[in-house]
Amino acid sequence: MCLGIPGELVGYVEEQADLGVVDVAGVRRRINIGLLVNEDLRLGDWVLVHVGFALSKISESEARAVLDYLEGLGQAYDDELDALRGSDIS
Amino acid sequence: MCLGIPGELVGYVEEQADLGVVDVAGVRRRINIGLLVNEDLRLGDWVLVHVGFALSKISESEARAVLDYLEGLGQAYDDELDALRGSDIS
Amino acid sequence: MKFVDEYRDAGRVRALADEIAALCDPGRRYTFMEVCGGHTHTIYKHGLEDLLPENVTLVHGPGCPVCVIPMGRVDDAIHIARQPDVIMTSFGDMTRVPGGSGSFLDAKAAGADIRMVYSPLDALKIARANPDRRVVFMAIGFETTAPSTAMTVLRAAEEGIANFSVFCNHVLIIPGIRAILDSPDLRLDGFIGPGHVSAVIGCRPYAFIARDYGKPLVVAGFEPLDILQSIHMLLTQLAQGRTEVENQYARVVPWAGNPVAMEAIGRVMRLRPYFEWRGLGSIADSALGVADAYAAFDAERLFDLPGLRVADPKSCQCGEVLKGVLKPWECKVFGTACTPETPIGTCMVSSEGACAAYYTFGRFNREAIRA
Amino acid sequence: MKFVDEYRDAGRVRALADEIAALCDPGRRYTFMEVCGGHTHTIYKHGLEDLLPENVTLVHGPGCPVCVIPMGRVDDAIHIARQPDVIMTSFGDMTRVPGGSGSFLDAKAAGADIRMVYSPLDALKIARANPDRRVVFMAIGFETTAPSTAMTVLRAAEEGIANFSVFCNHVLIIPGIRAILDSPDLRLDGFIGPGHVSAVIGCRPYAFIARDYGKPLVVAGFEPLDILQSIHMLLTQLAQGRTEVENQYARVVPWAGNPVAMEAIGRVMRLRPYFEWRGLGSIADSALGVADAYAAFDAERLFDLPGLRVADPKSCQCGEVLKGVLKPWECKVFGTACTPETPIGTCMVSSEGACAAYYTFGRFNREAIRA
Amino acid sequence: MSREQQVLDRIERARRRRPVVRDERITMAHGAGGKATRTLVEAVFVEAFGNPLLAPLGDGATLPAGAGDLAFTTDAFVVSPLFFPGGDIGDLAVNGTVNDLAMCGARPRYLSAGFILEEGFPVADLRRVTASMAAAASAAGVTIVTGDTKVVERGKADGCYVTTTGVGTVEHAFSAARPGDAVIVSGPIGEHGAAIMLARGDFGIEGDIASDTAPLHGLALALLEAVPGQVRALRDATRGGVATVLNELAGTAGLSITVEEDTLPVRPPVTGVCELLGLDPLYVACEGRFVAVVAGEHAERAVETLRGHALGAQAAVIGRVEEGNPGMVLLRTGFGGTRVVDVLVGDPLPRIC
Amino acid sequence: MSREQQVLDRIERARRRRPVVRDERITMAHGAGGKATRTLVEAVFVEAFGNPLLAPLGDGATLPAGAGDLAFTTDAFVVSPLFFPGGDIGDLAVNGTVNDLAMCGARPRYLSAGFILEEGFPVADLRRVTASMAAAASAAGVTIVTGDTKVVERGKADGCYVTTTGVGTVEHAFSAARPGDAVIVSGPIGEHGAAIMLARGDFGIEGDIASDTAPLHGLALALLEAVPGQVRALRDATRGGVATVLNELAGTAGLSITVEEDTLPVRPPVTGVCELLGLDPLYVACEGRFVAVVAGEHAERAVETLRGHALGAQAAVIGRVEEGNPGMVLLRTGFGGTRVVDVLVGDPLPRIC
Ligand code: SF4
Ligand code: SF4
Ligand SMILES: [Mg+2]
Ligand SMILES: [Mg+2]
Ligand SMILES: [Mg+2]
Ligand SMILES: [Mg+2]
Ligand SMILES: [Mg+2]
Ligand SMILES: [Mg+2]
Ligand SMILES: [Mg+2]
Ligand SMILES: [Mg+2]
Ligand SMILES: [Mg+2]
Ligand SMILES: [Mg+2]
Repeated sequence: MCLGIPGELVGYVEEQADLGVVDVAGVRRRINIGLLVNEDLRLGDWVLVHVGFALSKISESEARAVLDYLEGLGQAYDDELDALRGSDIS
Repeated sequence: MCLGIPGELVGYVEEQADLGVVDVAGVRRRINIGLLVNEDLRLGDWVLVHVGFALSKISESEARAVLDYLEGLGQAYDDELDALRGSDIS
Repeated sequence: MKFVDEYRDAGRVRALADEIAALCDPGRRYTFMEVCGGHTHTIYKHGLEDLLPENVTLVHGPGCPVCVIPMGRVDDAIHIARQPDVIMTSFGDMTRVPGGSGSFLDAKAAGADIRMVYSPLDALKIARANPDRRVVFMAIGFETTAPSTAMTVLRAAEEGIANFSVFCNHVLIIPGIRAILDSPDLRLDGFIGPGHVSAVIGCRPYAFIARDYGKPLVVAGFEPLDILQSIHMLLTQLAQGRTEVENQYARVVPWAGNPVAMEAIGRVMRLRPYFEWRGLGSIADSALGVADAYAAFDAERLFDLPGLRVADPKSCQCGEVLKGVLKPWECKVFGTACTPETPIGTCMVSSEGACAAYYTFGRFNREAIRA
Repeated sequence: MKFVDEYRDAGRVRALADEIAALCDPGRRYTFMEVCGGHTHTIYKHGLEDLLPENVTLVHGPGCPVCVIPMGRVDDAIHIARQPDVIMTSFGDMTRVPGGSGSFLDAKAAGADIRMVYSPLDALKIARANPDRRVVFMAIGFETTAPSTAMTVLRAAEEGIANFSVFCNHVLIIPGIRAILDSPDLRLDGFIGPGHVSAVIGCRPYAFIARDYGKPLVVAGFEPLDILQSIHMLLTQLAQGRTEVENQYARVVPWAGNPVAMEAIGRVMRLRPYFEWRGLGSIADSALGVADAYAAFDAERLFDLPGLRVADPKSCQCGEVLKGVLKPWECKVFGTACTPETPIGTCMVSSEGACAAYYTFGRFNREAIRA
Repeated sequence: MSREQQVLDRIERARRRRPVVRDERITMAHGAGGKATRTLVEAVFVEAFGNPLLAPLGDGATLPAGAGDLAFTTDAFVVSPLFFPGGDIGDLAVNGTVNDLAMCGARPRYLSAGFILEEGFPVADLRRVTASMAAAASAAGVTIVTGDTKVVERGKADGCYVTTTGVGTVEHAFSAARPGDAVIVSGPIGEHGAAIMLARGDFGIEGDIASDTAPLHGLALALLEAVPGQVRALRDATRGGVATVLNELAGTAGLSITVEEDTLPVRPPVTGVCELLGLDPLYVACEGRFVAVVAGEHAERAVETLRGHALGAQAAVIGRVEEGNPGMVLLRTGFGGTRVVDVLVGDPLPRIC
Repeated sequence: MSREQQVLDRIERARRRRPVVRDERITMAHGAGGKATRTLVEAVFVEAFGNPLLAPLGDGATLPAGAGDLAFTTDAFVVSPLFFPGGDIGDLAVNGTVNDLAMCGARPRYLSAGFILEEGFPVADLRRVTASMAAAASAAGVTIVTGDTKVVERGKADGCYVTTTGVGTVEHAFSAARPGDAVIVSGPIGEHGAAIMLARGDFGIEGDIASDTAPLHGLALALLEAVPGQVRALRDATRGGVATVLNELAGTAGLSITVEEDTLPVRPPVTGVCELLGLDPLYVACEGRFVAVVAGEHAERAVETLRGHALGAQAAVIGRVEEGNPGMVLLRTGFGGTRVVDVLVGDPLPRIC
């Protein structure tokens, strides 16, 4: 449930302290960042956007950890990558 | 000023004493007859209708008098009538 | 149609035209004013001028209720109509009458809720159906129409319809005629008197015209035969050296008018000390407002009106046309800058306006037709 | 897109699928429930079942906020929307949800002013722009969405926007999961835990599942790689004989959730003693209402609601589908009487509903494709 | 076959059945281009108009048009009320375009129909409209071969607007009008406009007036064949009435037209409505009458031909084309007065003066 | 000559001048069929579209169509806002109908335009719309030959609706689709729909997205000539998006279409809008893209041809026609998952779940 989508904080709204501007693949929207008051948000941070609110600050290191998970599993990953490089699926 | 049109009183409106139904060339409209309270209106009487009110009861005898006016003037009228009958303007 | 067709009968009309020709003194010019715009309309619509001898000229009088509305009143009405909770109602005649900044048609296009009604009672019906809106009826017209407005206000009061009011612009015909008679630049031989106004006020109020100004007046009906007969009656008076008030339209107009209607006007309305007539300026005692007893139905008291006097456009010569001093086509803007689509003056708007009637019905080469 | 595309990477997804296959005990069946409709949507949209071994079955849980709305609540919302001065607002998801007599779409066609918004803040903006209307926001969603509603009410209170209120239908995920766990007819091997709810409530509330019911749960993200990894983590726990709460989605979900969000919910909302979930019946302490302190913003108190309990259509088996007891296609009306155009049950409406996801994305001959 | 596969097969069978519109009202979904749109098109439009050219429901229809010139015309219909004595927006939309083709000297062949529907419009009313259109098309021998539907939000239309476009094959050419030509009207005027005014109920008038909406191609072709080469122009007198059409004809010809007032066919109740409201029947719309300009010496035969046809039973010569006053229309009263008949300014509105 | 006659002559000269629209807004008078209507038609429509076929302003236009089959299509345009990045309702209305003709394998030739204007609509906006239409028509080599205008009361439309109908001469026929055929899309998808959503401002999203509205007949004819006889079908992906068109094509063919997700051209900001609102670009409207089904062995040449054209620079094979699952569209993800791509249900609305 609950569509959430990562966006980059690219600006603030002058008049309203709890509003930030978030960029998603090049389009921008004002987003309420009031739920992340404790997060020390900075421009360039990524947040998870849900119904116009930033719900969570996205952790870059944890994000990388998921991608690294496979590597921890050993051989299967490399095999598959090799197979892919050899084929032409485009 | 003030478009007025003759209509025949052909009915009353049950709920409202001051409303009558007037027929103009086969179409009907409810008309306020409150301005003719003193006129002893009857079905079949003709009235002059203006903006939804009957303004005046039309006098049949006075109406005929206008048509008779010409006859009082003598010959010219008869001449013209004869001329008309002889021509074909349709 | 009964009481219509017989008064358009070709034979009778032509015979009467011959009688008129026979009655005219060829060495003399006759100038009659038809006071009432309804007559102007009939004259042009039926091409009656074609039937009159060259030395009989009809000039058009001030009796067109739309023509005499000053621009400031239109602006006031539009000001009312622009209030978001207002439904403005009026007769279709008002649609294109220009105010200082556009007409009802323009105001409607710009968002005002303006509706055309057939009767003031229909405006009251709209008020009943829209209790959360204020419904204003812009009342226009001479004494013919004033009783309907008065009766409608009485009905509203009776039913306690609080969201209905009248923006009253009723004018009186006698002060209008007097203004014409007092104007120095016009020579008239007699008047074709207004038929439907007289159905209300009767024929007596015209007595002063014959008595004080020495002009004959014949109250006339609105069909071709009525008008020709009235002209015949005027010519007859002149030929016989009489100057009287006569009633050609007795089938509709009782000599004493309609006392019930006069009483309704008397109850609901009050005489304004003065009122501006377009082109004629302020005329004393010439119009009706809503009486104090019915103040609750008086839009002028309910709304805060700008009430500005808007000067007529410089090029506008409506006043001269209304007084019969100028023929419509003698106005400098007639038919070029001023047309029924883009009227500068009110006379080009109402189908009773002399300019509109002449433009719409009379604008052709008579010589070519006669040839 | 960053944080999206890398989790759809073909090489990684296939490699992980191979790892899952390798990890499965071929002699055993694995049944996991993805609690969250967002996961259901991802699974069908990306065809993830095609990548799983035959003996791994995913069943779809109750975590679709639209699916669990009972018909009576929709009827209540439409009742509010029908008041002439009301503007009803909600998320696009609600448009087609059937009540006892039609949906928002139908009510809108019948004249109600219902508008779809992207955010509750947009509903507040509509209230600001329409001071003469009452603007109601129909709040739906689990703990993910409740903070947004709460923040919006706080903002409305701060600004003193008196014509705004919330028709609150927020539900809580833990009582929902507990109802599943307590249902006698379902055997599960573990849970894929809801990612975005957990961003608010954190991972601790799931502890009882591992502790009391002996089932592993992995809080998961919403991209293909996230879900496969979570399945891999569940299989690993089972292989290692562990039953723990793990967090695959740590990039978004802090172990402790978002305390600011929880506090906002705590301030503005109160726990309802019970609430009806569609197909699951009344569940104690399973939903949020507006707290007394914010009663002025509570549509349930401002409007006189019929509040009727509307029985689900007889043919509807949404409850069984929500509990994971039936596969969507096992419902008797699936795909014939009940389709996304003419949904009988809510699971066919939301794009997170199991029936809709299966009908829209999964309805094809897998054997033919594989062949 | 697996149980799941059996269900899938059952579903596919259900999907292939002709869809049924279950909604009672048009919703925004019917305009979104998805399933509801398709259902509406198949269950309402194809159901009503079904024919082989329409059937492919592609981006457009392919017409086997043959050789020769084509006539091409379009009209948007926005009448209120949608249903009125004598017809509805459906037959109006078909007849109106059929008539414009006929006025081009063409045989009407194909129609397209574009619908703009207001959210909330009753589907039953839409079915009435499409049934009328189908009946009118069949009566006129035209095929509705392509169409389009859009739904707009409540308050952004007035129930249903229909735009029809027609293609016909030109069978007759017209010659330039000259002085002495007769001006003929095919029947009593002003009936559609008067019927609509009454049906609207705004003015509280009641009477027995029905719209004259009718397809005129039969009448037009009969006339064109009866006096071949002698018809100078045909024009159906719709919005703006006969007066407007006469002005267009006079303007195009650079000549004047003089109408004899006494010869204008107007039925009494239309006169009654016009008198009450202060309107002139010359400006009131017809939807089943045309004005024809015919060489003077063939006028009699032309009128005879028209009168032999049910829709032309009261056809009459109403005037002549004349030299002088170029572009003007004049009216001569029975007693010899003359006046201009100008183009309408603004809407015909009821007036008091 | 009398003074009066001099005045009359001056008036007639004034009347013969091309009329000028002085009103700033459309009023009911512009729809009444009288002088204001005529002024609007001459000063705005004829001014913008002027051409010899339109000039007579008769009941319809007469088209020298020549021999051969005709394509005939209509669409009503009700877009809001009327003006948006990349275009306006005017070029949309022309391009949309030009494209539907092109999709029939026809060379677009003639257009009709029916306007439904809301009382109060700014005349300046109408001029912008007609200027766009004129420019689009000229770019597409079509002539607007006939039209119609109605005015409805304030609150009964949304500024301006335009219904265009097109006639084209069919130059290419299509063959039935078969398994192995390639499915090609002519460019990035969803741009019109995304641009409109942003332009509406309802969702507060800002971004650099312009409508892709464009006339596709050049591109279509180039393709049809490059691989003669090898094009099975053409369909512009408008309302309902590429997904809807694919379903129509699969349904007509009685075969399935499998799309490779990775090959779908979608520009990042369109993806961004879709992700924010929970929409699928496959369902978002284009107004300058088509889907072509081309014999498999000619797919490469087809794509090359399209890419050689400015409007087809990013054309791509996105899938294949296949046996089995008749009428269905399937999508294969990069990692081998498969799902159905069904027809859209209802409007694409932003969702939270
Ligand atoms: S032409 Fe126009 S401005 Fe001149 S008098 Fe007539 S109405 Fe007035
Ligand atoms: S098919 Fe319909 S009724 Fe059956 S479970 Fe699914 S949503 Fe409910
Ligand atoms: Mg198309
Ligand atoms: Mg036409
Ligand atoms: Mg027409
Ligand atoms: Mg279409
Ligand atoms: Mg409406
Ligand atoms: Mg026509
Ligand atoms: Mg089309
Ligand atoms: Mg199209
Ligand atoms: Mg037309
Ligand atoms: Mg509007």
